[in-house]
Amino acid sequence: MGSVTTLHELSGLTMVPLLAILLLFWVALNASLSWQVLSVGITVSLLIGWLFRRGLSPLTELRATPASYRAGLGFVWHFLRELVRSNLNLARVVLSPDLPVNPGIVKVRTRLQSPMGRLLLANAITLTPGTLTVELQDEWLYVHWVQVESADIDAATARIVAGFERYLEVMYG
Amino acid sequence: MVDVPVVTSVAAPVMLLVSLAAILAGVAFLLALWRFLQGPTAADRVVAFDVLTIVSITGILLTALAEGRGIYLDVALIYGLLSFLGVIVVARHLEGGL
Amino acid sequence: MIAALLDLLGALLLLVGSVFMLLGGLGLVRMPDVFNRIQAGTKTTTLGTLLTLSGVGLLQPDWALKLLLIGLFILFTNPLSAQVLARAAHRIGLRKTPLTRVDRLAEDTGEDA
Amino acid sequence: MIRRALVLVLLAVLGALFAALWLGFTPAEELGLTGRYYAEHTAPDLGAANLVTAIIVTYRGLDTLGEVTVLFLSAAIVGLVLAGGRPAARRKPPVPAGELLATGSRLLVPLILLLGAYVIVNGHLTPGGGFQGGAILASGTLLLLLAEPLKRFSHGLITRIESLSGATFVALGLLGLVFAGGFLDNRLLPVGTLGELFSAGLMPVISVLIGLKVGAEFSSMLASLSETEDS
Amino acid sequence: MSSLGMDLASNLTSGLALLLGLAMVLAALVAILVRSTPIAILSAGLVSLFASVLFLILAAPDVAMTEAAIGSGLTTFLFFFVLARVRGGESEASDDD
Amino acid sequence: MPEVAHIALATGFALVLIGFYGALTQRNLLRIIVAFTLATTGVNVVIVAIGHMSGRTAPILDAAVPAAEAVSRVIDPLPQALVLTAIVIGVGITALMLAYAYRLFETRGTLDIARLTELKW
Repeated sequence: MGSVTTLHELSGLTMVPLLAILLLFWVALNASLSWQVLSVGITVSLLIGWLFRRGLSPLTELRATPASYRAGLGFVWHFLRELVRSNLNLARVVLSPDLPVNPGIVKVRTRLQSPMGRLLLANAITLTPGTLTVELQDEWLYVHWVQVESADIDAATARIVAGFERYLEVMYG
Repeated sequence: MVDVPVVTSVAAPVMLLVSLAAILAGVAFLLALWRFLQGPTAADRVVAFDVLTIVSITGILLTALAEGRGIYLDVALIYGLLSFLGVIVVARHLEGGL
Repeated sequence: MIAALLDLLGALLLLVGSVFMLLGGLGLVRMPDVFNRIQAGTKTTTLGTLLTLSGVGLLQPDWALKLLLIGLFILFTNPLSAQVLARAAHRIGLRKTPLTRVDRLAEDTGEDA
Repeated sequence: MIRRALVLVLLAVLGALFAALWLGFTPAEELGLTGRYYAEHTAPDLGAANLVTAIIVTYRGLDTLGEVTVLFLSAAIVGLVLAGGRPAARRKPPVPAGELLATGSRLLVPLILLLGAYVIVNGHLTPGGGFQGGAILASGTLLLLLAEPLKRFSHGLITRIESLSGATFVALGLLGLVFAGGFLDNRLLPVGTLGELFSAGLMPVISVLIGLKVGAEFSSMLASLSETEDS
Repeated sequence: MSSLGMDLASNLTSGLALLLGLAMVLAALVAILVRSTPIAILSAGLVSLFASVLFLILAAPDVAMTEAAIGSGLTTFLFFFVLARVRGGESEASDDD
Repeated sequence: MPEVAHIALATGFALVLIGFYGALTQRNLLRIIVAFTLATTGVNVVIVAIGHMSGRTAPILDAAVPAAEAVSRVIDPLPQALVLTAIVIGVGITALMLAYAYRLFETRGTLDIARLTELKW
């Protein structure tokens, strides 16, 4: 499948998080823990995990340290708060008669390397106040901003990315 | 009507609130539909398409609630996981990726 | 008593979710260009659906697991489709509102090409 | 323009017919003969909770076999029609997908397949079954195609899955003819208790076979359409 | 369950069906009348997505599931694939204003 | 409020009419196929709507509908099974039509039926 297969990928250990997630989803879907459900679930998870050796799950590159789990919880909490804030913000914009928008596409930098971490970052940015990820290339994120506060790279990075990157860096390194 | 209709487990004042929510969601649906009919560009219609599919999930949930059948949620599950495919197909077509 | 209160809370959550969706629809109609419309559409429908899901979960606690899964799916798919659409819209050079102050992406791809 | 006028006249006639049907329509209040039979006998005899799946898989299993064959034929014809062509005028190579879509597809395709498996396996209990699940599996293939348009699919795997499940389907049907009540009788395996995953006899097995076959057929349709590029 | 709640529940499904029917007819009209082909295909996809919710309201979850799984991506994709390959032969802009 | 079945039936008939109109008046082959799928959807909606009974629920037995009450509580499953297979076959047919349209375009360079004149009578 992958053209470049590292030794680590071959060792089969990378599959474990994916299998765990698949099994978890299976149990949640069936809402049952009987041996029948579990046996079919294990079979299906193994089959899918074998077919998609490059498959990802939020656990795949997660560091297994207590600090990382704490950061994960912090990320979820921060994200939910930002989501509500972004909606209230948007409600204010939409409901005000003169539509106070001041849009633009700014460029920000991310230090994250892991694909999963970058995906989570981009998704989180899309759902937070006034920002929408347009393109992700190497270390650059292009973000559409409804109310541009600063077109400067470092200032915008501090404003948009830093809040989430703090957690994601601990989680995915 | 011959038979006992399906019984929901929800009390009347709650159902009133639910109906109000349904009306609001319906207005949201109509607004998005207006954007879909209006255009002006293809991308605008795709945005409206996205919003319409997600508001439809609320419609499915309300139907499940009104009929009191949990099995209807499976359809919402499929909607949640697959409805973005349509948007991605059109977006990839627009940027010439097909 | 507790159950009735939970039901009421659930219905209220449902109502708040619908209000957010309504705001999203309004934003979809009022916003000046595609990117702003994507912003309005994605954020509000995501939160609105999440609230609706939790409201239904309070009304019917048996369904909670499946509702949770629907919420997770939406959290992953919705921003993804918004991003892909925004990228496509930018690539084909859709007209942006004259209010736009800066477009670093156009500057950068212009240099590359 | 005479053609358009003809079309309008035709549509007006059709519309009048539909209007008459609509005005005269009253929903039925009681189940018909066959419907009553299915409602009464499905759960005790076959042990299936979903009557629609029971009809598709057991009562009308032979129809389903025929239908899957039709689908196979149309997939094969699509492949044939598209394979024989001379190379089309060179287009620009497709724009590659962004990094986020690639990562997102790596995350979502396993989940889509898992959902498909759930829908297939639980066909006799909740809404779903082979056809729905097969379409969901094919949607996973579709997402892969969208994320990596230049990737080559292994037609061998798809064809093998397709033919293997088809052959097993027919074999199970014949076994039912020998050991149970008739072709595709699902009581080859114990009926079990209503509502458990392993119940309804052969029904989940046949659902899995239909699901794999339909998924493979749709996938091969998609793949042969997408590979017309440089054939 | 009181009769008021029952009434509201049945009104709710009827209202939903009415809304969906209206939306389906409008989207179908767009599919037929609009000049640009991609929009027509998109509208047809919208019709089939709404049809799936309508099937659910008609108490046919199996059909709704099939329609949702097939209408959401597969059909749209088939159309767009062919459209992308024949685009050179037609002089149609991808947006319509 | 009108019955759900009546609304759905009207919608289905309208879709069939719109689909026919499009299939008969369009000139682009792709657009004709689009109109065709619309009509197919309409027919499916009509069949399911005819099978609907007010006050009854989906033909799936679970805690809400025990097996003993099935006869008085569920809808006729047969139309649903028919429509289900019709939808799946419909996709196969659409794919087939599209493949032929594509080949036609390859050999003739156009999808405009006014310019495909061999079969004209």
